[in-house]
Amino acid sequence: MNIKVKDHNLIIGGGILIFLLLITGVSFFYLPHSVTEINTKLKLSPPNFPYLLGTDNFGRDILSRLMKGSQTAFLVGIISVGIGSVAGVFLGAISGYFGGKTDEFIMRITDAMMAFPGILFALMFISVFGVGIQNTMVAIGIMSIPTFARITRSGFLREKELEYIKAARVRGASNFRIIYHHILPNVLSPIIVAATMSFSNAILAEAALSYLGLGVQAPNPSWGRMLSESQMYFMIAPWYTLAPGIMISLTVLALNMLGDFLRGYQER
Amino acid sequence: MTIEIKNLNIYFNEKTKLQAVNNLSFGVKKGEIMGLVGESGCGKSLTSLAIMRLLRKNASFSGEINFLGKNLLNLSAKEMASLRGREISMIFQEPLTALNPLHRVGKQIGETLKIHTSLSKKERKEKTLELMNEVNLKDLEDTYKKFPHELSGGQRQRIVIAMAIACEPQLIIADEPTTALDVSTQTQIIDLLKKLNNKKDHSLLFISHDLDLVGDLCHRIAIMYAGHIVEVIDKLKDAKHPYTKCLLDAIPNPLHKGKDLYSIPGRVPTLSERKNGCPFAPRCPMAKDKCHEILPELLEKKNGHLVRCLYV
Amino acid sequence: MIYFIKRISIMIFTLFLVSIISFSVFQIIPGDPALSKLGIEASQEQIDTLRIELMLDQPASTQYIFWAKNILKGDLGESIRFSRPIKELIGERISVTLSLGIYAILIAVAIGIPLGILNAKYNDTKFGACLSIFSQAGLAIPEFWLGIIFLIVFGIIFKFFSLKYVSFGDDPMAHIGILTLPALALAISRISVVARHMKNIILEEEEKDYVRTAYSKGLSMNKIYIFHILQNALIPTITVIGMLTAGILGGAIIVEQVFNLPGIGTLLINGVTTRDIPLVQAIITYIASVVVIINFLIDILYRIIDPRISI
Amino acid sequence: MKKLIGLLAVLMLMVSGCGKEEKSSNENTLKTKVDGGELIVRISQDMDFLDPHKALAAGTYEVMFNVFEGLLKPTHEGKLIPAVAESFEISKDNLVYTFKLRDGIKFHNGKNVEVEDIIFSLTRIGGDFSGNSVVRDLAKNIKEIRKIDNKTVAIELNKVDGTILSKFTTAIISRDVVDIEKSPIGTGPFKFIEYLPGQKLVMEKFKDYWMTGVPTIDKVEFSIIKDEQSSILSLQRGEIDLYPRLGSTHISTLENTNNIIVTKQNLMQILSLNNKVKPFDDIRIRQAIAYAMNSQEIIDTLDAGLGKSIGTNMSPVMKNYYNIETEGIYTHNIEKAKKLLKEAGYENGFEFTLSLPTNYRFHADTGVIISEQLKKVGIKANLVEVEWGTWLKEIYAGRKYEGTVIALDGKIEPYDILNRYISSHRRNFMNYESKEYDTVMKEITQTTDEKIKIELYKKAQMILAKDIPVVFIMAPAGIIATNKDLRGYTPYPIYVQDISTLYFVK
Repeated sequence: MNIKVKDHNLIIGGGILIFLLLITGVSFFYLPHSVTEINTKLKLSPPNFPYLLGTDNFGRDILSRLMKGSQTAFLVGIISVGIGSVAGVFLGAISGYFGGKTDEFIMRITDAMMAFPGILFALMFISVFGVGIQNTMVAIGIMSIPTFARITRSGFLREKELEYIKAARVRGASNFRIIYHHILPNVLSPIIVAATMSFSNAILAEAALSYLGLGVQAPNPSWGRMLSESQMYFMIAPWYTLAPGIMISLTVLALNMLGDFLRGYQER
Repeated sequence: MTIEIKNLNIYFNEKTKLQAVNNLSFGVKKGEIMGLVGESGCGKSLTSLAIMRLLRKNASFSGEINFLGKNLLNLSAKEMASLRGREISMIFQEPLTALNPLHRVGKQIGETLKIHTSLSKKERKEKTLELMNEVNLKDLEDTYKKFPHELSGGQRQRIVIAMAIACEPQLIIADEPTTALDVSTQTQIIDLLKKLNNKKDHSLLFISHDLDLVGDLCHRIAIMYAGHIVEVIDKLKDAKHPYTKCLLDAIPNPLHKGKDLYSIPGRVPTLSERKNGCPFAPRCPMAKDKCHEILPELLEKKNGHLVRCLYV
Repeated sequence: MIYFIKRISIMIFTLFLVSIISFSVFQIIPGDPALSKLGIEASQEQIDTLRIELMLDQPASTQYIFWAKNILKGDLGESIRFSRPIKELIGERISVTLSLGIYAILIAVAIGIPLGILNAKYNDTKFGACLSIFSQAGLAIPEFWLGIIFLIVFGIIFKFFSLKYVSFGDDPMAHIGILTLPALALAISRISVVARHMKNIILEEEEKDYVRTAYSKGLSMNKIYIFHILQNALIPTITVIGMLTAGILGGAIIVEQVFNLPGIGTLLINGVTTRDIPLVQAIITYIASVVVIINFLIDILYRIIDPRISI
Repeated sequence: MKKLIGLLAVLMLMVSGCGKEEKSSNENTLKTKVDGGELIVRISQDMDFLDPHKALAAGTYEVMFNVFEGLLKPTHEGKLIPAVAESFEISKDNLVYTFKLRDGIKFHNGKNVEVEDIIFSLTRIGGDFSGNSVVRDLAKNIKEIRKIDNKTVAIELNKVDGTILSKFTTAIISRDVVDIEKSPIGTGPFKFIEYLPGQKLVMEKFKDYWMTGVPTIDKVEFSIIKDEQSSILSLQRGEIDLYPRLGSTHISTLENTNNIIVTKQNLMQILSLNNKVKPFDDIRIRQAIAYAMNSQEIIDTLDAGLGKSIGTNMSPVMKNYYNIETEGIYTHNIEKAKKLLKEAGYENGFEFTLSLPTNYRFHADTGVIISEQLKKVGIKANLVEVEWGTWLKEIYAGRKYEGTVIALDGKIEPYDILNRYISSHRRNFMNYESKEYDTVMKEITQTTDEKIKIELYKKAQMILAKDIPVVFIMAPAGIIATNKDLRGYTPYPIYVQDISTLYFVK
């Protein structure tokens, strides 16, 4: 198959993602150094042999914290996309398929939720239910519900009018069966594209929340937390802040490129 | 001859190189209405786009299109642009989408004049109103200001025609101009085209899939099948080529009342399925073995009547 | 006209919903505003008297009705932390957030649209591929990190931009100078969004018939782009800009924190940590209503510009 | 009269000299003093109230110290000198304090200060003026305020209180200022100009300030910057001249662009363990934790080795009152810690939640190090970051916590530093109860004889050191960064920035 230029998204995006998944995979079995062990003498040392990416202000190895952090990043991504997509698609399906009052009601709620900038919503949610990785994931998940609902609803509105649905109804298929069996598969591809996008948004949101001090709890490492903690040492230890920053940007870039490829693929 | 096409070939290079039109040759005389007929996918629209050099990026072509002493296929983009609208113009099938939805129709007609003439704004408006009148549009001042979506299909097609004739071009190409219109508007538009052709001496290349329509309107008709011209005749009734005859039989007419309608067996081969030999052979009722091997020449039977068939 | 009225009623209902959400969220937050205000030293009875003064001991419903009535009257109540009318506080600082937001949107549009056009024009070429990677990269970098890097690179190392906030009134040029860096940090990710939408819209428009008609009239490629394709592409772009507002305001909260700009973002974060409930509710409702109103205006603007749709 | 001067001399002797070691780097003497100039000071919090009698937050007093003055005024040596009052006498039975008004002292609006203003101010803190909820401790103990003549006023107390003197620093304001919140007029070296919440508070030099030759700076802007990162950057860009309470991590970055002044702070960082919660009610557990913790490692990691580990709730800054023997009782010793854990029946350790306030990065990081150190003896400390509003309500007021890390700031009066540990004290969030400690603290208030008070203070500190209701970590170093050309910074043992002694050089 001759990979044409349009497929650069797949090659580069996929490549980076595989590299990151590799790191995460390895991190489950082997970490160069303990993630929490403190040794003050090695505080903020530049990248050298035992500590490939240098050490942070507690003398902990940055590379192993990044690898452990990748677990948190993907965990946050997967669970928040999970929550967002399941709830969002469910709401979108109902409002798209049944229309009328339910559609109006659900759409107004999503409007209201969309009115809050994402960060604001998470801020409120976490101030109420307290900080911690679970709440961060749920907050980011809820933040992505409106986008999924919107995409699913427009997909359902489009598919609902088509003949094959009328045919299914004529054959006496129940509403649930029509939604689940007939319409959903056809609406799936824009949802998958949205899923990759909201996965990358989840990682960005976790970083932003950690910057505001609301994200994942010490001492377990998360990229966002490392980024916000390291910014103070930008002048004396630039490698400390560059490492998490680059990891976040690479992951988000890879996911966005895959999203674009899928979007291109979906239209073809 | 206003325009003469010699062995025009058009290829699509997707995964592999496919030939859509193969060495097409025909000419249109000055003031003549030439019909180009064929089922969809036979390459007739492609030919018109080739003449206007508006083919997609992934299409390539060879051969010659001589028009006003120049081979259009070798012209630079700039030279071609100066010809378009001034010497050759085109009328499209879908009047609904052919006009820019955001500009008023009068202005869109004026735009052609603006490019090719040095008329002042006021003069351009007068000329536009004149053109609109020529194409039988009513309450001109009011329609001038309207947007495309505020006009009916027929009115919109008249606007497109007005645009086409604005600079008195030598050749107008009409690519199925009436297919999207209802029957009554269709006849009005055809009469309009006929009237315009008589009044002015431009030649008209009329592309359609409707044999009846072409029969009344055109002085000469070329029938295309799978990228080749199979027959060129003046009157449909003295058609010789089996494919033309089959097409004529397929037209429902009161004489054959009670008999079931004839339809040609099989279907039009796609670009990749085309083999050598006569393109119509697989579906031709008179097909012999030789038909499958050699591609017949387009030979002249009687003055101007050309046929591409071994056994006619 | 009926569409107009329907849209307004929807908008009002959404705003009502927004106020309910923002009010109820802060009722169940742990932490006591009076204690946060008076700090460690205050005695219990000093705190209790302040709580009564601020009606904090009333049931939530009475507080909401009291608050909603005031909002309709335009009185946003008094901030606990700063013991000053909230309207005044927001009034002083809203200009910072708004000028930051508008500045960011302008940059995003000014760079996003041409980038989108270039992306569309060189879509299948090597250069096009690099362009699209570049524009995607913008989306990938977290705003606050970008802000910090700008702050340090342009603020400290090159000393281009001063960081001392100067209000528009005192010195407009310096005001714009100061907002450039934060606006850039905020705009970079929006540039990619605008560019991507622009590219897709242009690719769509290129296929349309009226473009072929324009070619057949003898127009040159550039003229066709400017007069025909871009105009038709601009209408959907307005909705894209509308979508940006929520994101921009969210981003502004963070960027203001990084650049220490006295906008309502920093005020909000301050309010949340010191449990200044009336202030936070007012700001959240304010931001949400700005987003809802802007989307409403964009929707109306969309209808006015596009002749095909009658209001 | 003789008694008065004797008392003053003794006071001077006892609380003399603290925090004056100014180790400012690269000081060159070529530069000459410049008159006037505009100073920008970075502070991190907003004012709670501008009205001095309502304001309670430490951050407000730090700034408004330059605007308002009381009858007496604290100095950088922790002494009390007369300000609005020229001198004062205490009656033999220690019940009547007579103050003589300094003649010629003016308010910022140019009006002379009169005895009626003093009476107005001292009655105002009794809480009887309109709608104010704040009743000060001093007011509770005032029986009567009498005007003797146009120059003197006498204040009679209900009962003797050796520690009351420091309360006379309460601000004296003019009786005919309608709204003190809008126009805070006092007698201090600087006059209030404007306050933009979240942005800045501006004040300018008060020309006819009673103390001659002071202040030199013309205009002061307290710039409120919450985010540490951007304030450091503004400092490097020279847009901030004075940056108190700098994090030790930034010393190396700022060394060449600014002067760094390192002093001892009157601040005690503690690991507070809730004495009412199992297993912290058992003293052996608290002792084990004290042995397991290595405060020197925390000081080296987080305070660049400049802080000083302490054994009790008193900073060495309070020279004369500080009990030196309390140092080194619980030095870092893993075996002792394990032995104590075994004795207390927690052979293989236990788990507890260590709540850390999010807005103090210093304490949160300390918590991280402590949890690592405790792992070595099998104690698992689960870190939970708590937002400041919640910390105040749930932990500080509600006492619903197991362990937390916080710092307690010192006061002029040693009694105010140690009274927190009295069983009945409203802010004893450690839930520490010791009859012996309560009686010692009670005796202190009975006497005004300094020698006895010092002995009692030292005894109280020793009880705390032995009982260790909380594990005392360190007295963090006070690090201040200033503009290269700023001189005359005088660190105070209390949470105050005295601008009057500052001047620029060129």
